[in-house]
Amino acid sequence: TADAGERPRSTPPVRKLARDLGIDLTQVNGTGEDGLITRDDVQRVAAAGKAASAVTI
Amino acid sequence: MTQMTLGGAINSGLRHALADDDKVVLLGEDIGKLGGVFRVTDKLQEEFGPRRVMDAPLAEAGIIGTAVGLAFRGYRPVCEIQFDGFIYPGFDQIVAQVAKLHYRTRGKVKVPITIRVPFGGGIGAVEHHSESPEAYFAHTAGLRVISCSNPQDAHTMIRQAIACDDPVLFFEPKRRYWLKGEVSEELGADTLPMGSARVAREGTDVTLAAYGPLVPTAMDAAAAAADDGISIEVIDLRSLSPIDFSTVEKSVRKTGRLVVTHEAAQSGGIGAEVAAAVTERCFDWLEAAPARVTGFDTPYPPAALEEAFLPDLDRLLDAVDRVMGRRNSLTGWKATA
Amino acid sequence: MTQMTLGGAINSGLRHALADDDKVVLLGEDIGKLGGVFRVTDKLQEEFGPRRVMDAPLAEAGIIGTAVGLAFRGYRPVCEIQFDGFIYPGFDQIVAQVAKLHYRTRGKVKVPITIRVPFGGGIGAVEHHSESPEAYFAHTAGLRVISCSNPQDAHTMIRQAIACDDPVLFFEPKRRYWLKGEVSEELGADTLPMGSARVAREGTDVTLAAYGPLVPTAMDAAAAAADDGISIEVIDLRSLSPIDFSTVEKSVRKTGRLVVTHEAAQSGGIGAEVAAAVTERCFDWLEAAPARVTGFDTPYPPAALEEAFLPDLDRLLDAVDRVMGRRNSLTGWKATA
Amino acid sequence: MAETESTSPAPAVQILAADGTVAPTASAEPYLEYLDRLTSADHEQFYRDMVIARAFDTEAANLQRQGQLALWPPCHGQEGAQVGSGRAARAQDHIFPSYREHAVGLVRGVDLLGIIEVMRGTTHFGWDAADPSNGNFRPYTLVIGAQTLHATGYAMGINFDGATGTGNPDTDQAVVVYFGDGATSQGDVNESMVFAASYQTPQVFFLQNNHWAISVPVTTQSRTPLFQRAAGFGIPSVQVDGNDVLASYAVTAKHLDSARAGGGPQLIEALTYRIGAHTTSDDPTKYRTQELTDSWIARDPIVRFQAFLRGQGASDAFFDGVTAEAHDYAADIRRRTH
Amino acid sequence: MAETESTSPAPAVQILAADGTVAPTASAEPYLEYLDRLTSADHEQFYRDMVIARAFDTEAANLQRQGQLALWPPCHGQEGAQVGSGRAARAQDHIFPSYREHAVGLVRGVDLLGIIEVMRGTTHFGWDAADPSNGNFRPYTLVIGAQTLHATGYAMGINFDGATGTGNPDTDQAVVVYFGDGATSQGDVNESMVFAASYQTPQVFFLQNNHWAISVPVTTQSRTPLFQRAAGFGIPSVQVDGNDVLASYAVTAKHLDSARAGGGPQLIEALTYRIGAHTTSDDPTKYRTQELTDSWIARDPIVRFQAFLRGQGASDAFFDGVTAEAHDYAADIRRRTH
Ligand SMILES: Cc1ncc(C[n+]2csc(CCOP(=O)(O)OP(=O)(O)O)c2C)c(N)n1
Ligand SMILES: Cc1ncc(C[n+]2csc(CCOP(=O)(O)OP(=O)(O)O)c2C)c(N)n1
Ligand SMILES: [Mg+2]
Ligand SMILES: [Mg+2]
Ligand SMILES: [Mg+2]
Repeated sequence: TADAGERPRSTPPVRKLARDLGIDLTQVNGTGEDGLITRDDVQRVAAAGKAASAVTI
Repeated sequence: MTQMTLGGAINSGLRHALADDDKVVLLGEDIGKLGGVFRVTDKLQEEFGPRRVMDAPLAEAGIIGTAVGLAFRGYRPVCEIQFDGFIYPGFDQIVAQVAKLHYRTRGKVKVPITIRVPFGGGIGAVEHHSESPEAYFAHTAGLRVISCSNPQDAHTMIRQAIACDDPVLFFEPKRRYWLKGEVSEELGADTLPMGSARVAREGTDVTLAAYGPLVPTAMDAAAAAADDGISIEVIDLRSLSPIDFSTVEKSVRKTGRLVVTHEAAQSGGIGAEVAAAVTERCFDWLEAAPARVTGFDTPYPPAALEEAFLPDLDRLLDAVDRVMGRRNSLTGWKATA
Repeated sequence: MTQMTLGGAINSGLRHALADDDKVVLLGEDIGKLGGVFRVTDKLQEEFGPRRVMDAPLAEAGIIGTAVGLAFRGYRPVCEIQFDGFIYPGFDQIVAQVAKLHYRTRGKVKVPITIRVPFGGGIGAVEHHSESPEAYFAHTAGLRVISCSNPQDAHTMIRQAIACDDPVLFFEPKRRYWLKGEVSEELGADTLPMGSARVAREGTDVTLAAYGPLVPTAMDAAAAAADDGISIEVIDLRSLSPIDFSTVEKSVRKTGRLVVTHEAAQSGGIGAEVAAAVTERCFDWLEAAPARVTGFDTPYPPAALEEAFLPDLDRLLDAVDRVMGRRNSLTGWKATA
Repeated sequence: MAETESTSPAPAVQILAADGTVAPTASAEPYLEYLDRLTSADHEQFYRDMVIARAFDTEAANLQRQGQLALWPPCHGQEGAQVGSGRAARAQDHIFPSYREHAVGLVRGVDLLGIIEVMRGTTHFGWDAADPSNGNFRPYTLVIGAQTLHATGYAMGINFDGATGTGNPDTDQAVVVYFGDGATSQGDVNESMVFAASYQTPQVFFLQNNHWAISVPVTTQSRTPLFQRAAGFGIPSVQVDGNDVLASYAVTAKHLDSARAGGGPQLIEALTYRIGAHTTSDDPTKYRTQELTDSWIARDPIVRFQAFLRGQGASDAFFDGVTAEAHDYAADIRRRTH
Repeated sequence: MAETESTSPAPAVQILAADGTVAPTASAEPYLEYLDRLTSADHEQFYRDMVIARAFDTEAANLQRQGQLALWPPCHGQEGAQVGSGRAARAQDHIFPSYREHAVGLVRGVDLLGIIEVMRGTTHFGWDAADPSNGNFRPYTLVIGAQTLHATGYAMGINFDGATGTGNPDTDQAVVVYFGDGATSQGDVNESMVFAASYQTPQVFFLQNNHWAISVPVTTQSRTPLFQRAAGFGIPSVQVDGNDVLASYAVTAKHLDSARAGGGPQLIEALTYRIGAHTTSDDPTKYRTQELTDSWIARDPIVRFQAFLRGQGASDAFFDGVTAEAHDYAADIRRRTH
């Protein structure tokens, strides 16, 4: 998603959200403009993760 | 309450200061009989005499330097620098003496000097008469730097500046000298203290920080944006050193977006400090990078070009669009690179 | 390649400039027989004569103002300001004349003046001898402002400054005058052009931007952080106006974190501009708000306190911890408020 | 004893009495030879210069009133000082004006539309001193006194180039710098005298004492005749009646030659008067009486020189011709301003 | 004629010949009455002051060499100028020093440890001029010339307060401001003369011409005797032998009284010499010869005054006592520095 050597792109509040949810942004696909990771993208991964862990347990 | 122009409100503030404290003296070029080139000291020499309101020899270092000596003697000098562009010959006395004396003497020596500076562009003037040198002084530790945007503040703030024991640079928005408003000469408990910013208009989407001449422009931008469904909170910084960051921070934590504007060049201007400090304080709340709308990084242009140089409604609204992530007809700018 | 001190490398750069172009003249206080209070002009008067290397009368406005006239006449004056704190009497000539002439004359008049300023603290000096006034000039449109951090750059950059048709403020890190390094006097195709920053050390976690005296400190911090598993990319800005933001931007897009440092007061310093501009350019890549490690917002303290005032290894590493979101023993700071 | 006392100065150098008759003061004696060199064509040229400058100045003030210019600083009343000194400078000399030297610009060959353009805010520049047609007349400087240091630096450069002091007055270069009575208080002006004396620059400081710095009388700047300021810097100086174009010419010519011959810097104080407002933004009624202004109007440099020329036999046709020429000059400025 | 010429000045005011005999110059005549008022106790005090100042200065330089101080600017050689002028100031006068006026600080009652503290970098301050025990001696100013404007502003304030010119020399206040030969080139110093003359301040400009601004000789600052600078500003001035403590005293006392009596600002140039380096960071061998320094060592103000006192019958016991006292003063400084 990101240029070689560049960080995943997002905004500070979304980064905070990801931090709070324990999500690594390098594992998130951005659907915003030019691949920007949005709040929804993080929440989608979080929900999927929850679902996944629910299954594992 | 009396209807006054901004310049008249300063005149009346100076009159109060002269009347209230006989240690207050005014000195500057042409401030006596002429009443200043903008008439801000009109009639004050007539009223208080040439000892209280002095036409100094033509030398800015001399004006500031002798004010230092007068302050040592217990006076509260109020210096007028005739135009922004003529403060530089006095720069050494301001930066190396006025600013440092309180610190140098571990608080023993106070220098309650007020330096009045008509500043900014927009009046079609010739070179050196439209500058915005405030950032030089805001970067200088030991000075207070303030700027007013309306008659009431002009009146209140000049009196607060003169009453203050710290040295104060008082930047007067010269193109707003003729702006009219109601002024109360009673400074009461509800008067904003020196150093505080003022929320000039409440809003929820974008914080727009301005000071001095651009506050009315910012208010116009807020009104225009409201028509477009964007709610702008306008903050009149009032104090540029120190900056009342708690007021700005509170606003940005609400809006998530900041635009800051001034006439001075962008690089190293007040906007840089506001953007950097707000980013430090509000990082996790920011939806977009703070945007700056400023003069360009060139000397102030000839008057014929000043409209293109000065931040105006269009440029403010463009920045609002940018921090809102909206394209617009002016720049077609995209929210992310 | 020759082993030189930083001061010696400037001396040799000046010698080259004097030898290469007989329009180059040096003027300043005590730069002749004495060779300058830091001996940076040592032996140059002996070699080139008192007409090329002039002991000026004791007046900074006079030195800069006559340099303007010499530039009009086709000379390339190199002025020495004896100490940072004594540049202010010349401020008007620099800001209102030197900086504006090229613009004022629509490019017809060039003022290829170089103003050398030993700057910064750390040498235990008395008041006015440890200042960092670079931000005043970086905010002034029309000037180039550069600062060197090592002997090779010192040599290269003073020659580039003198060869440049724009006015240049050349800030020399006085406490590094005795720093030694290999210097090549051949300026070739691989020499970094004036205005460019330099990646002094590559890294991936944090970008640390410094200039002048604090570049060695930044390099030490990077070495210390590496032991701690943090990879710091150190950027030596070299040019403070204009700033080579593309180099900084490239780094921050990689690291997502920025620390910027200087000795000057924080408010309105170079760090504010770097933080604000990088936030504008790299917002979506930033993991944390850019952090500033600077002198405090007070006048420069008495020498006995300067260690507490100056950014050092501990304060740089603390800021690195902060942008990395790590608590540490120094401030116990939390990444998010 | 070592104490210095301000002795009352000798009267200013004057050639023409107020009524235009030739009546040199004793102090004028050393300068008379420079007058002998003038032809009647020169005299007529001086007159033409002053009248055209006056017409230009009046036209510019009109243009300002009509909103074409932000502001106009008139030179009305100072034409004698300016034309005399400007004509005294030689082609190879370099002139550093302040912002009121319209008549000097005229005699140096500058298209005065450049001044109009500066004052109407379309440019900060005006004209290019490097263009030979501009008579080495540098652009205006608005920061009071700043140009005096530039002038001194330039004159240092002349010395370094060996372009003066060779003994040939027709090629040896010198500098004239103009500044006002108010400017004498600025640090820069005093520092320029220090540097000029130290480097023995080929330079004339031409101080137009027009008695006002905006609203502040010269007595606030100095209680002592200003030309005396120079002596303490080691600079020979002289006071001249600035409303006497011949005196201004002769004194400037002699001191310029002295400067170019290696005599170092010189200072001339020309006593004159700002008949008009400081600029069109100013209101002189606030700070000075009409009587005072009238007393100086009575000493008008053009009227005086006209009387002199009449005494020399100049014809009505000549005066009418000059009037017409001046009218055309002004009309041309007006036309090109719109 | 109106031209000013730098006539060669009358010799500096001197009371004591180099060998300590009383031999007033003609120029000293107006000042002699001030000497008549001095008692032999006063004379002994002058001597004590100079010797203690010298011992203090020497001790401070030692402390610097031992790493206790960042830097030391010695006053060695200038004690005559400083003690004479410092003792001439009255209790109610206000003193604005530069950074080398250690002997003036001493006679005004300042604990000189304050100077040590400034130079060792523990404070920018040193002492509080508002504390009466400090004799209205203001803290040092390191930016060359800046204090001259402060002094003038302060003196303006004295005028505004009506605290001078009442006719009572025992209460009427005046200001003394110290500055160097190098400082005379700074704009600020010249502007301070403009303001002082304009406001007719009760003020003495005390210029110590110690012949050097670090490595630059006074001739680079001025080719004319510096005291002559004042006249052009409308300020009476005088040149005095600064190594003659009696001359320095009498001249300062008289001009201070003249200033306090409404005579306006006055300027005194004291000819003296910086025997030591500019500061301990300086290396004078780079720019001046030992012969020149030796010629001034031969004019040492202390030696000369010692000879005078011997001529007046002072005893060995007196001199030994002063030496011991000076030694104790220095030892006390050393003890308190550690
Ligand atoms: C440094 C500076 N300070 C103030 C001003 C504003 N100002 C413009 S003209 C003027 C008076 C100048 O008086 P003088 O030097 O006598 O020149 P004149 O206008 O009489 O020709 C002043 C105060 C300025 N241009 N520059
Ligand atoms: C504005 C300024 N410029 C430069 C300096 C550096 N400096 C310190 S002392 C000095 C020479 C001063 O000479 P002078 O005024 O004769 O005093 P002296 O040291 O001889 O007592 C210089 C250039 C300074 N302190 N301030
Ligand atoms: Mg004038
Ligand atoms: Mg100055
Ligand atoms: Mg000296």
